[in-house]
Amino acid sequence: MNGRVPGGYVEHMRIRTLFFATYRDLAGAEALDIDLPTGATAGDLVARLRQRGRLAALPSEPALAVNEEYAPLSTGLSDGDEVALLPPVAGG
Amino acid sequence: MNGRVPGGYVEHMRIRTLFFATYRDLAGAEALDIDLPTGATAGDLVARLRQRGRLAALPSEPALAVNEEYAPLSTGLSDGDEVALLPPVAGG
Amino acid sequence: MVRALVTRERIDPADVLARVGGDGDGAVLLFLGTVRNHNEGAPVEGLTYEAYESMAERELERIAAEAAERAGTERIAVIHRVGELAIGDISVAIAVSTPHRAEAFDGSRYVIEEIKKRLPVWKREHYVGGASGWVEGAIPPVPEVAGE
Amino acid sequence: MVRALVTRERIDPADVLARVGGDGDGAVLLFLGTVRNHNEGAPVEGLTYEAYESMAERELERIAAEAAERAGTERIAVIHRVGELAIGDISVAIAVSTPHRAEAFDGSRYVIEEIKKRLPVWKREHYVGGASGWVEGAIPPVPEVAGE
Repeated sequence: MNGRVPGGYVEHMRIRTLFFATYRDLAGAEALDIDLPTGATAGDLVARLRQRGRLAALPSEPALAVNEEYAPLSTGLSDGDEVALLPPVAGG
Repeated sequence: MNGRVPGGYVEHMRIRTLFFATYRDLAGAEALDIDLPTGATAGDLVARLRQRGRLAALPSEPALAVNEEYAPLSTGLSDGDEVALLPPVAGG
Repeated sequence: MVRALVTRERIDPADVLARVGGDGDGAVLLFLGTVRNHNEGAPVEGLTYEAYESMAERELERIAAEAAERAGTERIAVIHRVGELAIGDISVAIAVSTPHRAEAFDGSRYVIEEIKKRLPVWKREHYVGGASGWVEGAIPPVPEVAGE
Repeated sequence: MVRALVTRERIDPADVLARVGGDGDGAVLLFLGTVRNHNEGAPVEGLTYEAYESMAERELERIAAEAAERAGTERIAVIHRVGELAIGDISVAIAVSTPHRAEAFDGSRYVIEEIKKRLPVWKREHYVGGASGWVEGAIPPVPEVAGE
């Protein structure tokens, strides 16, 4: 059904999106709430973000975590999920 | 000249010989002073020791140190040298 | 008893060491990562570590659990500091104890290598003179399938 | 600053750690060998370490110097205890600090492996029940030519 409900409306879900380090610099924010149609994947979220100003500089396949765990771009999202965009890491 | 001096006497040197762990058990002593003819090697010392009672159980080629440094059996000894017979080690 | 922590406080090595060890263990290894006064030739005055803190702590737990399984021990403690650090400060401490030494070295090394690859932490260097910049990092390996 | 010591006193890990480190170092590794309560299946209640003490200290210095050269650091401290040790006591402590972690792991591992191969130290295990016995050791590599 992919977000389309019987009445013809598109069902949406809200994704809490977090940015760190260089990606935060691009987003100009630590977090944004992004609305996506039901059924969207993490990859769809990235594509949407890359339409926003300086976030065009995001890689097309950045590392990311869904609900605090590394996840592939194919991961299906649910309303209320927290997705973090993760630049190359430098801990230790 | 190998220990033999003009008058026909054999010149000797005195070697301080140390025993540790299982070798001390064989020697029944921590240290023995062994007299050897001038020119003798560490190997000669070992051969002499193996003629003494339970020290017959010494390996024919034990690890040893001459003056606190590992040395081969071919090492020539000098009067006053300290030779330590070293069983397999178990430090750490 | 595998312990993993992200903290803003100074790390005390004695405290981390005290979390491991046991009567059956013959080897204890403590690794400390410390802030160097230079990086790739540039003099450094201090670092800011930023983390996705909630995930970092979970990821540290996952790494420690993997190392524990490899090393055959439950006695692993790892702590990573975030915030402002000065030269010489400890950024990460890893303690491992095992019956035999090979497993302690292997487990310790595994934890620090995985931290460098995977821990969602970023590092901003403050150079002598006032400039600063994000340290180029490692691209974390992302699973092919969610939840792997 | 390479330090090597044979001691009859308890080893304090903090004291050994304090002998290494520096503003240019990003990695510090502390290895502790501790007395296990069992060996090859037999319950152990204590150990006696015997050493050819004067040579052991010189050999420890040689090992530390070799490790320092391999690891490209002067900051290595190693201390080995002798005498009567109880379960959990530290028998050997090795601290190494280096700019980068690989060298610290390599240097530390080199020191403990060489100690096991070469240090003129012997170990008598005291078993639960009263028996005791010398631990089977490693035959040290002897140079082909004196002074090598």
